Amino acid sequence: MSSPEQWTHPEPGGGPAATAAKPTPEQVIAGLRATNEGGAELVELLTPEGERVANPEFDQYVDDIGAEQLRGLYRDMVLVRRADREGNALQRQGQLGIWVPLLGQEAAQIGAGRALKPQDMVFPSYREHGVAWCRGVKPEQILATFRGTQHSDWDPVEHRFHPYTIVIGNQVLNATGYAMGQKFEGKVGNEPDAEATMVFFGDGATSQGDVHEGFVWAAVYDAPVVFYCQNNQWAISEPTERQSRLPLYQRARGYGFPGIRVDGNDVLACLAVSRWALEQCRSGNGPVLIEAFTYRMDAHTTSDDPTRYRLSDELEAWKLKDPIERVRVHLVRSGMAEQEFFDEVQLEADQLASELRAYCFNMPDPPAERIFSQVYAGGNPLLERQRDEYVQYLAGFEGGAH
Amino acid sequence: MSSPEQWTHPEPGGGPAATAAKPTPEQVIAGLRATNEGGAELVELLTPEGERVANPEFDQYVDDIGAEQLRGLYRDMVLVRRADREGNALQRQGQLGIWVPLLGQEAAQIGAGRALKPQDMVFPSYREHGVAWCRGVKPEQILATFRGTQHSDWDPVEHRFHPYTIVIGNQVLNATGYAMGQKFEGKVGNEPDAEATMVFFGDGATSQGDVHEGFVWAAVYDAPVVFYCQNNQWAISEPTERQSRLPLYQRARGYGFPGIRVDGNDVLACLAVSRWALEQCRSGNGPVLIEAFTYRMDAHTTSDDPTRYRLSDELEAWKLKDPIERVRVHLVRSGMAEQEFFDEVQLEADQLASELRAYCFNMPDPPAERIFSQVYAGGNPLLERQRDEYVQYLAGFEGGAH
Amino acid sequence: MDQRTAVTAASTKLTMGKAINSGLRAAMERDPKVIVMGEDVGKMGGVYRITDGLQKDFGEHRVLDTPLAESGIVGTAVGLAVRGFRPVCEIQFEGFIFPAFDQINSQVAKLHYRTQGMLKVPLVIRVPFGGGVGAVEHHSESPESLFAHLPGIKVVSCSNPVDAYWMIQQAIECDDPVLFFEPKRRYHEKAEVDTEATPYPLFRSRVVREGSTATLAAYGPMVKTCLDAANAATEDGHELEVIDLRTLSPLDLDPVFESVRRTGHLVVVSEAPGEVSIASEIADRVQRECFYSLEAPVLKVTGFDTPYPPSKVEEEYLPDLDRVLDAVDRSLAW
Amino acid sequence: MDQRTAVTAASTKLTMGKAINSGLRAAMERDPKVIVMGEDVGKMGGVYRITDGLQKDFGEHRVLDTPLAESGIVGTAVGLAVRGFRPVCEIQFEGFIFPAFDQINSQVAKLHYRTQGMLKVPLVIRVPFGGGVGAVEHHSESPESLFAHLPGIKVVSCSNPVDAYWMIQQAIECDDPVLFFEPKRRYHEKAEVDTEATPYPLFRSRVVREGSTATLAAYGPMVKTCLDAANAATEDGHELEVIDLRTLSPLDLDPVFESVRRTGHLVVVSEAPGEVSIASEIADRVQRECFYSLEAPVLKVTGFDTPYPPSKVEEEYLPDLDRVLDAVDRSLAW
Ligand SMILES: Cc1ncc(C[n+]2csc(CCOP(=O)(O)OP(=O)(O)O)c2C)c(N)n1
Ligand SMILES: Cc1ncc(C[n+]2csc(CCOP(=O)(O)OP(=O)(O)O)c2C)c(N)n1
Ligand SMILES: [Mg+2]
Ligand SMILES: [Mg+2]
Repeated sequence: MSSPEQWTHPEPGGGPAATAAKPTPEQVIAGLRATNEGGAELVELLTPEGERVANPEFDQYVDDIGAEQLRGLYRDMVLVRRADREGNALQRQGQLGIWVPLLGQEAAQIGAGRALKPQDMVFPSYREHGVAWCRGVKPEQILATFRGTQHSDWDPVEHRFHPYTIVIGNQVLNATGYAMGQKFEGKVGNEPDAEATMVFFGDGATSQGDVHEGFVWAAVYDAPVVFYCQNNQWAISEPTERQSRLPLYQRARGYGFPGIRVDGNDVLACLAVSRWALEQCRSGNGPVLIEAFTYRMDAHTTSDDPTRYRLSDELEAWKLKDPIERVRVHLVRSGMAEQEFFDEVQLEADQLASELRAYCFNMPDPPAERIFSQVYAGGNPLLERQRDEYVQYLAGFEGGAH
Repeated sequence: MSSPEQWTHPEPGGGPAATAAKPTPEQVIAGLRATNEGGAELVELLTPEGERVANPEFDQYVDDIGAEQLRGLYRDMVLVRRADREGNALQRQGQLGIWVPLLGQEAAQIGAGRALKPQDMVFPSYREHGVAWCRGVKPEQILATFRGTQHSDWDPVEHRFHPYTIVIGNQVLNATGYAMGQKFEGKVGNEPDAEATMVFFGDGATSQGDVHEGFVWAAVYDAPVVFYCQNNQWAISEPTERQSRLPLYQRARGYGFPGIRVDGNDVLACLAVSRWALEQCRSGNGPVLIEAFTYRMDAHTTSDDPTRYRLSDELEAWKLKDPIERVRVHLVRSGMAEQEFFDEVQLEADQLASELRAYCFNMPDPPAERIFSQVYAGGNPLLERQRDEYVQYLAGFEGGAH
Repeated sequence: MDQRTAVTAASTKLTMGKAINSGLRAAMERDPKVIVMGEDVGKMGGVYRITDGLQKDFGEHRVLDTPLAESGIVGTAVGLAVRGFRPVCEIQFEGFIFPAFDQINSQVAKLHYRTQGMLKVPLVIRVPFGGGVGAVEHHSESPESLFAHLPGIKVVSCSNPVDAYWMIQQAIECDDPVLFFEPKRRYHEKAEVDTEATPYPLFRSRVVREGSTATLAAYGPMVKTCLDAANAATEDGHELEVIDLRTLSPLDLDPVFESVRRTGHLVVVSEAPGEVSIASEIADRVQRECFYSLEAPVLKVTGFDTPYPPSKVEEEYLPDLDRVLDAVDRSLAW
Repeated sequence: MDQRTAVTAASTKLTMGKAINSGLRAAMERDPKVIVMGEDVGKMGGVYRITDGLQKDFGEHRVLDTPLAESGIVGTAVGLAVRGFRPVCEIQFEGFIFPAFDQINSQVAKLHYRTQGMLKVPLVIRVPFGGGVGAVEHHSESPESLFAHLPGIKVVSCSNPVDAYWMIQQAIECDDPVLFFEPKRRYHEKAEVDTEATPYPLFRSRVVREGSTATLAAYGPMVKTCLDAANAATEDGHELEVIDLRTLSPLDLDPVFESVRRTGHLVVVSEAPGEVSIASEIADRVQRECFYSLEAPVLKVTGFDTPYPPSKVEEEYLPDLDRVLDAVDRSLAW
């Protein structure tokens, strides 16, 4: 891939040389979009055609990934996709208020998720069902948020997986603080229990002040945090060029820590780059920014209609780069898996989906008292009175008083 | 000056090569502080010793600056320094609630201020008395803010100089929006009346989310705005390394517009670089980030005691780079000014100071009604009632009712 | 008299959402300095389609799909307003207005005062707000009380398509910054809108149903709830007067005082948490202005003082007809 | 009984600023997870010297001079709190809390609720607030009402050195997030602080002067003003009861109700703009709880509903002894 310096401003310092170097909008978009030209700018280990390409720098980070492990990654992706599709279907059937699909981002999420060690901490955005899966959060546990029975339903401490954060960018600062805490507690270094934090956010999020402040803090405190930006090309209806002139991984340049772009549809590359980045952080060489270059194959959420703002051509082009398909082809071609395996995974996926479905249909609504509980750890007498009065008011209906 | 890449992370993309490239704190500080090594990283046209050094790129931007113009710049700096010292003294005498000194930043401000055309717009922070001077705002008009008779006292439309902004970073977004407006109105291009906006902020401000968002917006909308960061080495008690690992002008790298570091104590270089940057913006090639590398010679404000947090050595070292002294030496050495000129300027400065003083002593307090006026352009009946009741209440005292 | 029932030549049946859209369009046609900005407001026309078609018709320089950051939206709008534009910012959901709080408090609200009136900041911030739409967190809140506490800005909320159509235009014409709260769960309610009628003034509240038993004061989404409650109350022989506050800052309480002096009973209804809220302010003013007329204390029916709950229990959280009538009963029985 | 007068072996005369400093120190000594963070809090010890000496004694990892951004301060503190720390953030002046508003509203206040209690956010945000110090814009405001409207956080304010010493420690020990408002113009007031006394509970208001003619309720900087007014009122034969609210969210109004039932008159005093404020909330609650006891409506004496004015007129803006007494007179004459 050609250097972005050719189409945007050259490196600073040259002063007047910048004149007339201003890119045309078309050039900006081309630069932001360019992904499959390969080269140093984009780390890719498995091509869309399922071919394993050598990478002298990153191969070492996946040299333990044999046939079994690769089948495992395949299985992960198939299962999370299936759960995702089921979530979507459940919403269509009125079982969920909304669903936020991960379709197309399976590799970006499983690659990152499987790079994490148990002791690492994760701060997701709201689309990280694949990362949740890797943290042992069951797809069922995610339903509550979207069905509206709870805001969040897993134990963030047990899973070391923070609740979903919907306010764009907030979690980047929270994660940075957490990582500072890891460092302050001496958990950064060469011990095997060294820790890191990984925080997920989107391309749109990069514009938020909080994300910037997270970068500033992390740089100043050498916080062991991997900033994992899934650039799925869209922030609802807005393409990346509404947020930046430059490829997003280059944002790191201004802060003095590494930024790297990885093929987000290549699970192996995402695994390798994430492992590298996490290792950097655990050993005290953080932070690191990863831009996983991927695509949101479905709508932003089930409330969204992407045909209003993007062409189906784009979707068709990205289908050819499907994250699951390339692993399947690779497994077949290299003889690492037989049809039987694929059938098994398919079966498992069907099983998972039907369990998820059954679980969803049986989810009880929370009691009205949920409104009042866990607002304060230490209680609040006014609120308790409010609750009591309301419970009493409700009781009035039962007695037919109203 | 050696490339900062030698002491911090290398350019992104190289992946693992970043390992162990982490700079030591000492290296970070050395990198942030390095200024007088010259070279491409710092634009300097007039050395601290008053020597004019040729600069193939920027000389063209000051080729109209002959003896008379240079004497003018000298005069500007002496006068604003004198007004500044008088402000400080007035505060010490209890005439002002607080004073925010510009001492040491005269070149950075006069260089930028004199690069502006009348049609350009300026958004200052709170220390830009020198820029105010260039915009035709009299030192007297600044006193109101610090005496507490008004929040702001000049007409921002007449002077094209926005009120001071105290909330760190806010004005960067406001300026960016203004610049977008200039562009939307077709005021960007090669016409002689093309406009640009210049916004001032400090090294500490670069950490604020608003400054980042200003950078994002300006890049996305090609806004004709010059981000002028006066890095005076301190944000109250915090040195630059509490805000960044990298020299601040390099922040621009991540956004895709030029960033440049200029010797902020060199009025000629500040003028040249500002003219270049403004021209870029007026002609549609904005935004641009300028880091004027300078030093806050006095306390943060009159409420501050810098001996608590910085060594006097540092101050002494910077005294040798005084922005006024180097111009004086240059004027003398090159025969561009006689003693008579310096005496005249001195006299003028004394005159200015005594007028300022007299003005200050005669400033009337605002009436109590000021509290209620100009809260809303369209009025507010509740507030009017509040005012009337209060006026009536006050009248009660006059009548001896209380 | 009531615009919502008059049907004339210029009258069309519009949803509230479409009425705001038409109002925006009318304002943009009238004044080229009116621009619309926010996330997804352009090509997509906004997540609620309130800005539908505007970019297509007015171009990308008048309808801006901005980067994703609310401080940026409002902060640049301030600069544009100072430059002479009249920006209409959309905050996608009320829960995302908070990153812009600093710009709203420190610049939007204060620039006019700070400059002794030399600068005006004629911008509008549109905020879809309130619950009842089965949404996830941060999409159902009612933060308007926070803004009503800030001097220097004006805060209004519409409750029906007719007001929506006019109030958005009046807000844009206003030289003060206006926060415009749109009750998102009423976006689909329809009414006849006569685009040639004489609009009711922006900063005035309004009796929308007359009555003598007790007074209900509400705004935005709760006006309909109160009207429904008033209808139901007739069964018990109660005639409830309903006042649509419309303007939340400054409050226009004269019609409320007048009503309370007649009825002696007031219930203030709002979805927002009740503590330190607009409802508290109304109670405070009424107890002072109508001290000798009140036959019972002012009662509030509000959201509870908790974060907005999961949507499966939101119907319990939100004031409804029953809770309003219960409060009326309690007031009458005081 | 009253800690402010008891002098024991462990008693020292401290300014309020120094009392907070001592309280912070005590908390840091007791619990290694307590850390202090903010702008200039380290080497310099804060612009008001409240954190003086702490970095020197506890090190840079427990007293952090942070980058200059308030959302960053609070947002990273949330992460640290989730990790098990107990961060005490300093916001340099109340006017600069707004960039952190989003983190406070969306994360600090809601994480516990959102996770069904699985996460706690035990952080303290210290905010020097209020006027009367002759400062420039943004350095004299009273934004506490905004935070009292947000469910999920607690809000307190101290009015004297004894409370300051204890309340800061209690706030740090509290498992809920606490906004701690410090009346900056009282930083230099002195009192005997007995560091071995049994502290008064944090979330409780307190009668600080007994009286029977009328009741004054205030917090933070206005408590002294009310005490002065009460002293002056004795000349007219009035015995004013003064209640220091101390906790603003949740409010502890039982002592106020009890008092109003005796006196029949209440004046609430606060520097903040009065509209949609804590003072409004108190008036609302009292008119409901004490409906039959009130001989006059609850009156508010507050800052005006304007941006904070230039300091040369701030003494006119701020409630003072005369305005308080004028309100008492109006109440008594109702
Ligand atoms: C502060 C804030 N503003 C607006 C929104 C509404 N919103 C939800 S998702 C979204 C787009 C996010 O895009 P991106 O960061 O690229 O993440 P993606 O959804 O593509 O994963 C927006 C604008 C929000 N949740 N938070
Ligand atoms: C949002 C905000 N936070 C904190 C402050 C308090 N404050 C005033 S000036 C200052 C330091 C600013 O440093 P810098 O940006 O380097 O500008 P300088 O004062 O050095 O010119 C701080 C923290 C403020 N004014 N605004
Ligand atoms: Mg995206
Ligand atoms: Mg500085």
